[in-house]
Amino acid sequence: MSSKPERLIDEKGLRLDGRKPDELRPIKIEVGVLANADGSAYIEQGKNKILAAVYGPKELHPKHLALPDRMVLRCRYHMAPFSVQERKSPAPSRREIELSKVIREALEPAIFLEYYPRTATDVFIEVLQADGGTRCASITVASLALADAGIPMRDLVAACSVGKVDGTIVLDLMDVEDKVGEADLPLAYMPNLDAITLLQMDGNLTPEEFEKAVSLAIEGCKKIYNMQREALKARYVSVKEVEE
Amino acid sequence: MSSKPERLIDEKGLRLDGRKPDELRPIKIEVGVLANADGSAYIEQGKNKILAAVYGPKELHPKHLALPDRMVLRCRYHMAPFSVQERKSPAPSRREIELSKVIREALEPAIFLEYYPRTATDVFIEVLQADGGTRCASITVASLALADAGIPMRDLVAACSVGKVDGTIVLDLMDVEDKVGEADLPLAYMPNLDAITLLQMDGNLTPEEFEKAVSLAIEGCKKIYNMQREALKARYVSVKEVEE
Amino acid sequence: MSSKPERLIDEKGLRLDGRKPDELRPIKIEVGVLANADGSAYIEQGKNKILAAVYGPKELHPKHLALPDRMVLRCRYHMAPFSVQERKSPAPSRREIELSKVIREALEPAIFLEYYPRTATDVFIEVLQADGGTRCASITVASLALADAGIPMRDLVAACSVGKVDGTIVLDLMDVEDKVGEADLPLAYMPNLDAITLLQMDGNLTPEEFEKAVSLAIEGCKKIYNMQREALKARYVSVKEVEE
Amino acid sequence: MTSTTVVRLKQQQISQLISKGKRLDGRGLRDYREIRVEQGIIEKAEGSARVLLGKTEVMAGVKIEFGQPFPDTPNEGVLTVNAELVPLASPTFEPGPPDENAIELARVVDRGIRESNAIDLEKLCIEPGKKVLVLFVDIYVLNHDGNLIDASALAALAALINTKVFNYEVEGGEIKIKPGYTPLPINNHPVAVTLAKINDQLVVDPWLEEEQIMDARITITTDNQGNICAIQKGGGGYFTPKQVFEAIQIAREKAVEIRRKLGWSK
Amino acid sequence: MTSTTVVRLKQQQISQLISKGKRLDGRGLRDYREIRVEQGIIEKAEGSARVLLGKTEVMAGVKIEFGQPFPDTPNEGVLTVNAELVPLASPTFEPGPPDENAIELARVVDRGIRESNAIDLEKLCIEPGKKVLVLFVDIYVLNHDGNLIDASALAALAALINTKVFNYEVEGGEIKIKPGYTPLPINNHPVAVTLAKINDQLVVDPWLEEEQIMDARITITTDNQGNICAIQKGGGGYFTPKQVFEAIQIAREKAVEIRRKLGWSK
Amino acid sequence: MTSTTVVRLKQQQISQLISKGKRLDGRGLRDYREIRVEQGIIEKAEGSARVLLGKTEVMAGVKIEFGQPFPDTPNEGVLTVNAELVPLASPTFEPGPPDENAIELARVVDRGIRESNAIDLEKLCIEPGKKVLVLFVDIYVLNHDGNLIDASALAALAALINTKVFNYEVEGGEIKIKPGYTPLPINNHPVAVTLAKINDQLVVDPWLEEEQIMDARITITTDNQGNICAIQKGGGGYFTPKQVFEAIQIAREKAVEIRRKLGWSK
Repeated sequence: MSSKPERLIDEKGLRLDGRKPDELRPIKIEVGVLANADGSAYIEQGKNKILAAVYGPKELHPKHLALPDRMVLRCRYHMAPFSVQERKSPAPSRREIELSKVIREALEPAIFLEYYPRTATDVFIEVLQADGGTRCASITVASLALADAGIPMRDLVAACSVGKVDGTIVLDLMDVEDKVGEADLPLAYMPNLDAITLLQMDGNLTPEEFEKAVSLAIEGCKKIYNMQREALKARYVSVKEVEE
Repeated sequence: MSSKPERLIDEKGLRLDGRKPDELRPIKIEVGVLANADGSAYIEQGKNKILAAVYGPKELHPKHLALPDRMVLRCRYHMAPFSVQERKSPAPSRREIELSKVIREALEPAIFLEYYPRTATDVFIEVLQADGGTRCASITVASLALADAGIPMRDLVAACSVGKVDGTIVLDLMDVEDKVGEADLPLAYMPNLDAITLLQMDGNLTPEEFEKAVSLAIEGCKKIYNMQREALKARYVSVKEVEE
Repeated sequence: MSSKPERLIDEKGLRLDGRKPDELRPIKIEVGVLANADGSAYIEQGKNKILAAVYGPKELHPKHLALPDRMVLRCRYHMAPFSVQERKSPAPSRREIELSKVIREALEPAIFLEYYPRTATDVFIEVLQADGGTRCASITVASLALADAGIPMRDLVAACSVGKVDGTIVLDLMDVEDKVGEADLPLAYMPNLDAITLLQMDGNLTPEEFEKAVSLAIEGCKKIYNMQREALKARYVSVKEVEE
Repeated sequence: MTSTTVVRLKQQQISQLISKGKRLDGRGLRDYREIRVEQGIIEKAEGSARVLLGKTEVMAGVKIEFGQPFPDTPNEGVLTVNAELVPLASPTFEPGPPDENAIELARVVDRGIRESNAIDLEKLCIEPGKKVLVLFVDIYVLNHDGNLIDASALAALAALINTKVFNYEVEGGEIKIKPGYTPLPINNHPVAVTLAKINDQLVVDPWLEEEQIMDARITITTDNQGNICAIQKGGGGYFTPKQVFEAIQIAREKAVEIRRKLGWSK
Repeated sequence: MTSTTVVRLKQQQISQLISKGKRLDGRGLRDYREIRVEQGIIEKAEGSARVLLGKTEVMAGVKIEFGQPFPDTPNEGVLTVNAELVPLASPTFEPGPPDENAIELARVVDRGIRESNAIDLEKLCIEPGKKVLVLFVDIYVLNHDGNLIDASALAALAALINTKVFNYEVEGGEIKIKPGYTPLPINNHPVAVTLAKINDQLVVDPWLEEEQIMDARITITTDNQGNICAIQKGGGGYFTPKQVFEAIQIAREKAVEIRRKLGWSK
Repeated sequence: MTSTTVVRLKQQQISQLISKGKRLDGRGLRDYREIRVEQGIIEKAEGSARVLLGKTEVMAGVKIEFGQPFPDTPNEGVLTVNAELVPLASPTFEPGPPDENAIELARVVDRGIRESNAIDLEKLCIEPGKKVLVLFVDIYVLNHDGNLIDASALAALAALINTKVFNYEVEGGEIKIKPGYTPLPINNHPVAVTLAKINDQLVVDPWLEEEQIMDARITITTDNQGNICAIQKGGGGYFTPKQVFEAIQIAREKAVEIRRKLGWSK
């Protein structure tokens, strides 16, 4: 019910939604949005709308799955049936299972897992609306939910995708750019440790294009990282205001 | 392979099977029909043919599901593949899962659950032939299987549906009346406690019709209750005869 | 994409692949082929290609499934998706579940299960290519994998099918003979104990034909048994050579 | 099933207050928590809504597809209601296929919509017996603080009211999508009202801690005309006939109140 | 796997009696328990039967639907045999999809019917490669007191004998149901006879406590002509060739006896 | 997660050796284990291959069926990659549906083939939007000694190179199989190269014991032109940008080497 556009970048070098190649979509972040969860956060990035909740650290059942020297991090990335154009069955797809794994592995390097041996922490991510780049936005928002839950962390993880569209390296692909473009490269990054914690790619890039893409993605992550910090600050301020 | 009738009540006020509006279908009840179960019973109500078996009280696995202060009652309502016009897949349907829950909740108020803490009792219901009102007949027969198993009970639970058909409130809907009629209201009742333990409805009733329907259902339950007591008595007599 | 032949036995009494009625297909056996398994073996029988691996004896989880007086033998017969003409779904079919059971029961009489109480041993069989008679070849190869794992055994189990094809009793049915023939009779046998540990049949046999078929199958099993012993010897010699 | 002393004391307090006509959160026995409804929040869905009932939060989305009618209703479109108790909403929810609670929730909401004829399913028929519109109503519980049924029924109806159907025309057996949308016609506004029985009192809109100590609950769905279109008793206790009739009366009044508050009645 | 002393003693007693040619329930080694067959008990099914074999109780129902043939048998109707070991029949049965025992049971019964050509599947073909009748035989075990295979095979056959096929005609590619029914044509009466090996003796129709101590069992299905159409060895023990031949002989005799008793032979 | 002292000591040794540029099995940090490829071993499959990477052993089979295209790519055949970690390959593999590791493995291999355009999917289209060839690539891990991704990618590509497509013609909407086969056209030879980060060093082709102590791994798939077509970072650690760029460089060199060794380049 949608048709592919002929060009993704116009003669002025602007993208379909008017952005420049190195421009992020508008981002709105809120921390501490769910009452029951130990920590939670909400992100809107373009039309993406994603909730993350954290439960933990807590006891692990069955007990033989617990690890003697560290916390087990579990992660479920899940899309609401109404989040995409064609209704998605609520049963986890192969894509959702893979993304749950790589998101978990993108968050793990940020956490002092050894502080809570024999426990588990659950990260639940629900994509309420998807418009490209949901795995990256999920990492960004899940990282804040972990912080909100008081899980001790080395740094926040910020994530952002880059891609090649009409031959140009562009930041923060939206859905149509992801589907029609020549390459997609999601990346997660901890600025304080200069650490890439998620890196995937599919498409076709020369080594030179790849280096340019990674640099642009890291720039994007740094911008998002600042927004994460602002959102956390806003949360603590508002909590303090309530307490006073 | 069946067609809907034009009228469900004829000019004499009689229903398709010749019953008056406030008349039950013929009911046949037998208690203690299965050799292996701790308790069992069989009911025929019109063309409905339903078996119930009770196993318990018994230990619960895994143990962390046990409750420190009461017995866990579990219930499975299941239809045989050959019980209905179109073959039913043996995997539990959403309808069967809901009915298992409401039947369990209709039986629970009758049982002194606190007498057997840390145990479980299973109620297995198999609908061998279905002709409308199976959930009510299931409660009626399961209640007897529980009594037959020696589970201590406050009272027997009798159940019966009422409905609105061609504008008339009628007792004990059969299949075609359920499907074509304007409302269906299954109700379970313990006469000694004046307690409604199951109540569902779908269709359209004015408050006045609703009160009339509930009263008629309770009358039906009282008649069934007497049949339940007769069936139990017959069981004990026959057991005694065997023992002598 | 294949069509049924008109005759399975030609005027010289030879079968489609040139075999005589009482002739086995070429068999190649290798023991100790997988690095991780405690025991393993590989068989080619005609176009059948089957791997078996044994893990155990080992602790059983969950523990309440363990038996106080003997080892639990578990067995999984599984076909690779590419092993047959039409791709097979990797989920276990009803046929694979039944065969896993009868193969397990064909192997159990050979094992001193009482030597390792409270443990379990797993037999995993993967059919890489199937051409008729896979259950028999699976028993033959699994029996060697058990021996390779050092599981104490009364005897090796050899297995072979017989059948009736164009009215003739023939040994070691290949796929087309199995499908078009009049009867199929797989049999497993321990020569030292004169013990039939697997026997199934479908088709149509007179009692006389049945006796003839069983005798022929036992002859076939004895030949295979000798090949099993050769393969085991070759394994021990090669291990010894490596060790020296 | 928490059983520490503190929890017990709090439960006793809730129960004792109710016997005096009061509730721990300050409400009267027949007061709803604050209800907030937002519509149209998921642009990619044909309809959507988010409902806050106190701290209970439920989202509903409507998707429309072409499909086949059921054999016994060849002239009607298909309505499918599904509910997911996703694990971010409560420490007691587990990932996995819908359990008995999720299935009951979806089926109770479904019956309210269906039996009140809120949607004219015949208008969703394209070619009798062959092609119809299929409406998927997906209920998504985001925070569980009690009374999921009422919140879900409100969210589902609000999402349906918000639903726009893409225009199409049938040419020679082929369906062609045309530009523009038409609102889904809504004929009725069923409202589900749940009452819990605690200490032999009926309380409206139980929150989570009340649900944990209630004997039983009853949900009564009534339509614009004040008629009853669906009932569901739940929980391991019972009601007397008198309590049931009282509950019906309260549910009808509360439904009128909610419908008026949300602008769903004249 | 009960292991109390009482059970052990009883098992020893069963085993010792058998070595003396006797059985705990008074039967001889080659006696069946009493067999009772009732047909036509489920009016909504096209065919049905209930079999009591001592205290073992099995029901079978036959449903018929229109469907497609398998690609490799385009001229034949489809026969599907399914078995459910529903949990009311035994404390050892669990709810859930069929386990290996239920699947083996269904497949052994299926092979007996299929290989004896009891049903002429070609007569169930409506349009080769496109449309055929599909026969669902559902076996439902209601009480498990041993020898489920023989009881299930009897129930399945009795239900098939009881089956009426609705009349229909094909007009311009469309199937139209016509009034009336025609009996399903039955060409053969396969009877499954199961023997257990206990203490190196063969006993016919083992009941539950015998099954718990048997080394192995063998089921032999023979047809009206006395030919063998299906065999299944089960259990973790073995048979000598001599025992197998003996079992075949017994099974053939018993099948004749049962067929005569049930009026399935002239 | 073994944790005995012996295992710990061995792990320390592996780690310390790597920091000195050495490996326990004698390889240099950038050496692959011996690679052996056999093709055409499963005659019943349209294509097949077995790959040994040291003691890691993976088989791949290709089956071709007629089917329907995806709605969004009506002019293309369908490529489906599936991986089974069958339990005979490792004591840590369990029977059951593919877990996250098997799914990730299959999807990484799939992306390498797909994004490099190794197969011209448009040539597998028979009738746009209606009928296409469906390629099933089934990866079967037979022994797990580390680096399953690279071994599986090699096995999948080798099986595709080995694949013969049956000839067919379309006559009046019906497909007819004709005698003979045509090789599947292969346009590119993507090679996946996996590096593990251990003790802050990058090592190529990690074996099992190295995988157990690595911080993270990265798989880089490059095509004949030396361009990057797929990347997958795995494991609970991280890479610096510098390490990533270094890994890219190594992966490109190794891919050229492997392609040359296996005769996949001029």
